[in-house]
Amino acid sequence: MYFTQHFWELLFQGIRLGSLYALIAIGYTMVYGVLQLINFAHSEVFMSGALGGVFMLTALAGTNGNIPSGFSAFEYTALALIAGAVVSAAVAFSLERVAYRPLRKRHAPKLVYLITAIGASIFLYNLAGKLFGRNNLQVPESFHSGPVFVLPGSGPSGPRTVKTLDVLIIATAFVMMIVLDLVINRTKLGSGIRAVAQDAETAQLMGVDVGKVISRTFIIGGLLAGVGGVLYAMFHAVSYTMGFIPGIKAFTAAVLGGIGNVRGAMLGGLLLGIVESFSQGIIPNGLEWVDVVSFVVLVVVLLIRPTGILGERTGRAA
Amino acid sequence: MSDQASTIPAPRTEASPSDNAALLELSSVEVAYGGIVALKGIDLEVRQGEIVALLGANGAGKTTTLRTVSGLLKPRSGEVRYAGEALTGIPAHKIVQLGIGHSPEGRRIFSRMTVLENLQMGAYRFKSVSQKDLDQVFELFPRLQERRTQLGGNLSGGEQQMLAIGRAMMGQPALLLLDEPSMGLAPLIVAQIFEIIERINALGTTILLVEQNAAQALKLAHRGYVLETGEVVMSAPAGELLNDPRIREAYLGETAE
Amino acid sequence: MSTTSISELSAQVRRLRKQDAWWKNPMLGRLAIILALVLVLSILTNQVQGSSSDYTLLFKSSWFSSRGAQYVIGGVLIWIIAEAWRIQGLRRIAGQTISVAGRRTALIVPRSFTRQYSRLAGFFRWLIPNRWFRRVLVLAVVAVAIFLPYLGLFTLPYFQSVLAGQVGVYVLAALGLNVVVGWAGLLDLGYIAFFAIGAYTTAILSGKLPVGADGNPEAHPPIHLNLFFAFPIAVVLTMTAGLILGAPTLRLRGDYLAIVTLGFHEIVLQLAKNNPHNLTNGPLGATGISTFRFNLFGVHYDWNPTDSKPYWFLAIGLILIVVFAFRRLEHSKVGRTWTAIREDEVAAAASGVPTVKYKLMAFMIGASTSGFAGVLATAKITAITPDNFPLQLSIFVLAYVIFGGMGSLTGVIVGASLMTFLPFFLQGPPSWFNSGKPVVDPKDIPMWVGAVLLTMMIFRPQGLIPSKRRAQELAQAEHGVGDADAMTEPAEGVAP
Amino acid sequence: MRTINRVRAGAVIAAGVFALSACAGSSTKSGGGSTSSSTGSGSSTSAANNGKPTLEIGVQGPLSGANQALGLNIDWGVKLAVQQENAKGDLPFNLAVKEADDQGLQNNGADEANLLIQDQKVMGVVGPAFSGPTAAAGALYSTANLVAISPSATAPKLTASGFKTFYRVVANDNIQGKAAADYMAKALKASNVFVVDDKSQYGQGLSTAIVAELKADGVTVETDSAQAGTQDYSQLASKVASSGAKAMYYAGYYADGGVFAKALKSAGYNGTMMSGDGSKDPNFITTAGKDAAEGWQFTCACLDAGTNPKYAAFVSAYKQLANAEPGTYSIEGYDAANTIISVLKGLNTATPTRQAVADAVGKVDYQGLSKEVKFTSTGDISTTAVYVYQIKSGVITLLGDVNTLVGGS
Repeated sequence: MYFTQHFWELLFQGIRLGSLYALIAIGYTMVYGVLQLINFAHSEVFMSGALGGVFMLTALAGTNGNIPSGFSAFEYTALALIAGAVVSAAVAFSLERVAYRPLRKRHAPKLVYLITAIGASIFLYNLAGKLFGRNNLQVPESFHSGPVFVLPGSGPSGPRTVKTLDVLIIATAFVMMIVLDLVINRTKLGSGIRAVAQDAETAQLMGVDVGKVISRTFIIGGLLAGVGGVLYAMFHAVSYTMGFIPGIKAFTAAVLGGIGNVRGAMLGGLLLGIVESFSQGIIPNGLEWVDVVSFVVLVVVLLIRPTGILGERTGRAA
Repeated sequence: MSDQASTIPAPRTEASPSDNAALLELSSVEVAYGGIVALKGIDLEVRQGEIVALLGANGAGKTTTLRTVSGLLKPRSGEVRYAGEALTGIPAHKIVQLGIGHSPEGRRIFSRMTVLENLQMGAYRFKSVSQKDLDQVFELFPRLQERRTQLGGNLSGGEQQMLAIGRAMMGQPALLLLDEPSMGLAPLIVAQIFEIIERINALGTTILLVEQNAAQALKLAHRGYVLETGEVVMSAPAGELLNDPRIREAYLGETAE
Repeated sequence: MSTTSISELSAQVRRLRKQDAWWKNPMLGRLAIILALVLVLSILTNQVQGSSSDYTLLFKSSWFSSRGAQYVIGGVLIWIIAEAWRIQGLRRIAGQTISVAGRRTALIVPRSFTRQYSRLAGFFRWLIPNRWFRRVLVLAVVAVAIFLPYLGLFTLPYFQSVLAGQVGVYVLAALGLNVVVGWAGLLDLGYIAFFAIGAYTTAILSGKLPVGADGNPEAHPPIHLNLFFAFPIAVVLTMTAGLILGAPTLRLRGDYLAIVTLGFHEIVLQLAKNNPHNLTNGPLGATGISTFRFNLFGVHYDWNPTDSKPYWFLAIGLILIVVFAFRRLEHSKVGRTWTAIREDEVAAAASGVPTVKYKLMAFMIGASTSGFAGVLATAKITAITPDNFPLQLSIFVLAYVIFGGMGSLTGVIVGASLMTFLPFFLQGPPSWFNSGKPVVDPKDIPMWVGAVLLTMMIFRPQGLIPSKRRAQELAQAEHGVGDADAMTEPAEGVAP
Repeated sequence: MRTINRVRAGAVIAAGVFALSACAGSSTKSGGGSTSSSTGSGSSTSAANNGKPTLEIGVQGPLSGANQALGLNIDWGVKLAVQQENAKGDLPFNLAVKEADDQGLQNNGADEANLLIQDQKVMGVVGPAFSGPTAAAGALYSTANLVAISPSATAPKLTASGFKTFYRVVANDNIQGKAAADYMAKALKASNVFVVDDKSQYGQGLSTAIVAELKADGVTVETDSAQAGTQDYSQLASKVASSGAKAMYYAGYYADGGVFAKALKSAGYNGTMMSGDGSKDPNFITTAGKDAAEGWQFTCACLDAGTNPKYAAFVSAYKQLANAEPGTYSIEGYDAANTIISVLKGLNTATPTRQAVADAVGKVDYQGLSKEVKFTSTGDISTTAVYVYQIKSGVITLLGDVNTLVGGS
């Protein structure tokens, strides 16, 4: 059977896609935690990070197709990731300042936040299209993505290898997630975020500057989405409309894991990636049904656990 | 401010603390929600070392008063003065840094944090959590030490109330605002909590106490204010209020022994 | 547990109240805001389009050019004027001018006029709340709406087409979504799925779907009906779909419901694309769908897609019926129950309201209205593909509802009309406006739509014409009493 | 507090008004200091002020929205044709472009057609770009006698729908599909072929035609679909690789085709990779990267070989105008516009009627850049030659005519 033959490959692809989803989903879930807002513009935060990373790569490596090697490969990649993270964080920060803070001061209802987010999203991606053209941008390669190791169960066209890029995606995503988990659970900022997520007013009575915590939450979400965006750019493609679909998927992942819960978002992202991958292996012409399957899984999970897998009533992390 | 502010010994002399200097003063404070005026010009004073009880029926404006002091609400007119200085324009999270601790109505425990984490949140205004304070809270509430790793949401009502007070104490408050600490608790636990409040006061913390349980509160307090629909209708030393026939009728009818 | 001396405490308060650093001066802050705004506007209004081969092109042409200098100088001037105004100098001068002018006019305008004016104002004060006047007003508005295609702008075929194919259709759809979101307080992000179901019903009933194995629809006409029959059938189907979606999921709380409905839209779209049993003909869809026909009592009329007016008459008829029905509904027990559910679901449930039943009802009414709109739209387009129902459309219809003023029928109608009409107007205004040239480059229109939505929500979150109740809820929320919507409260309704 | 907000809001509004007026001012000055502002202007390429009347050529296509890039390719092509014609100035009128943005959506097809129809200066339309809007707009153009030459709507049934004034300068899916299938079966001698489509109207239409012809040629066919915007093509790519198909055909547009090419490269597929006119775009290489794009072949009913000096002139002029390389359907848009221009030239009057233009387009024989433009009675392009291109060291180069490639092998 196709599925059993390709199990490891499917699992690996699922984890790779899932860790990208997870990186984006964390931004949704953290903002949801502190503002109870579905930040639809987060997909544009992700997109801007990808753009930032690509511009950095273009500035460093140029578009002539020469692939750097050795230390400069490492250096360029790292700088691109950092550039993406910084750009995304800046966009997320300004988004909060310009769009959401006035609403928060007026205690606007959540639906107004939602429409504001949608407006911001439409505005931002079209602005990006106006600024940088409406075609896919060229992503210069910053390193040679050679085979690293071979997956068990090789297909008829040769062994399935895991490449450097795949390792980079999964490793970066996991490192970022672990660091984030430590930040959330071990630092003062983390406890501030958790406190605001649970009860903003009481957090204020403890001396937490809610405005500052919300700003920083957006920044953290932006940092992760930016790194995700650059990795996604290397793996997939970059254009001004690139945010929409991953955004929807990551949002789904966040809900799957229990929105508001950071570990839930990580779990939900990985799970969604694996579900998407496995459904391609199990269903004939499965790629056509990927979205249907993942949403059906979501509905089933929500019917069993109405607040997602790590819904707020059980999880400890914010 | 420094973490361990210089302290002076508690002025617990035979003389009543009501003779001390005023720590908190509200002068003709008016607060409105939208069109609804909740406080219609309140004058109130809490002197250093005192326990002051704020009494009144539901909706009289007791909680609003506390929320105005801690900066959650902004007065429409009037002034809140703390240690003689106006608090106008200082946001709630900075007011905490001045040593005003607030244990809010309904306890508002962080239910998805452990007891210990809740207490650590109480010390959020300091760079690090002082072990001394932690020990002191655990000494006041030994039950919390037993439950230190449990989630706040899993505690009983009484334990949650203890946690709420303990959490406020972690911020080393000079003035502690307590909102309905006895609400919904069994009489035995209420007695226990009031005893602890007295101990906290004895340690030198000034307390502004909002209570529906007027009898208990007045036994504990030095002075009391009675609020009715956003106005102070009576203010007197606690003993006088306890013996006032109008008070006995209106607030102690059920609870007076 | 320690007492700090009073003097030390007052020193602390003074320290906290102290002025911030010079660069935190609000005056400079305002300059920064204006400069940022001006720089952004310089890009937004620049007609140059960026290039994917030179990323800096637009920045160079909007900032590092005479254009950028103009904007920055203008911004600084505005800032100076605004600050001067703030410092009262100008305000006083202006005040004097106004008062002088006022005195002069008082001399010129005869007393009798002012007296008459005040009488007039009094008349209006009496008139506006008058019941009969309001009825006449409503009738007038309805009459204008019906004869819109013969008035001004709308005599142009383009605007007629937009009116019938966009405004009419989406007003209808938004009215239905208003029941779900505005009244029952359920966040539905997949509303256009029902629209699609209505549309596919139309295509199937007109005999263009499903196609045979050879792709030829004419060879396999399973059903061929007058499209007016599509309305009742679409209503039944969309209500069923609403029930299927709603029954298991309406117990979920707000945002979870949002993603599930979004998923439902995606699933409907995928099913249409993947074409199970050749029912939908996949991405190719169907063309040449017949349209409405009227043949009764010897009167015969065919709707012809090349003339938009008859479609508008049909649309306005449907809108009137729906508005009339919804008005009755709003003030009925059902409407009150929805309000109760929206404001506090737990309390409503506790007082014995079968909340799920009422929520389902709202969902099904909304769905069937969407289905109606789908039939109408498809009959005018006469063709159908899954691309007609992108996910974004669901989000847009929600935006129309909020933009207009959630919960208010007038607001929703106005909001949906404006938001659907605006991009088309900007793209091809009539000749008397901007000499018929596009007001903004068509490529930039979505950007401006997003900007309008964003600014509108920041400065007027209650929407254009909010319902009275919503406005109250919002005003209260602004001052910290209660929550403006129960939508995001946990379904279990426990305070945190 | 409130007054501060009001002042701030006032400042904001004032800034806005100022900015907009500044913008209007700069546009009337036909400048703004930028290199391309005169051509980038919204609706019409501004005509020289020489007292001649102005006629317009309409463009209907997705100028905004998800498929914007394709619409812009056409739009710039048309603008270039008009600009070049105005520069020559040998017509008794000036030409301008009127844009109608249907976002590629059927919903907007009729509205946008009406926008062009109601403007009596519009003498011909290049578009609608997509088959969906065409189906909704065709009847309107027919009724208005306004000629509509689509550079890119390939659904075969469009020309069988009785639209009197609808023409197209691309081969329909059946022609391209048949040629592509024959090429793979006979020239490449592929005994089994894997066909992937993108679930768009274009992709599905093309893949249906290819699959039908491949089966007729006795080739084993495997199919799968990956809708535009698929997040991870790896599994599909490895399916293609493990199928052992000698050739793979991707029926879809370049934006996703490029990503798929990346995945195929990564999966190590070594058969012949092919795609159609929707992907034959320099952006395919940009997206996929030079490595992954290398060796891909494209079928296209267009001849735009780099050997033609006119083509090189076109590319450089296009780049100057659009700040981008010509892409998919740029040349078709250019040709369609020039077809209309040539007809107007033939009529040689400042007041042509739409009827006359429509009649003349039916009989036109114009040598375009990509092909000879001559229509069948139903409006399809009469030249049915399909060419094969291949990416060689990062450049799309012509391999030859399918007929000769098939016959020659």
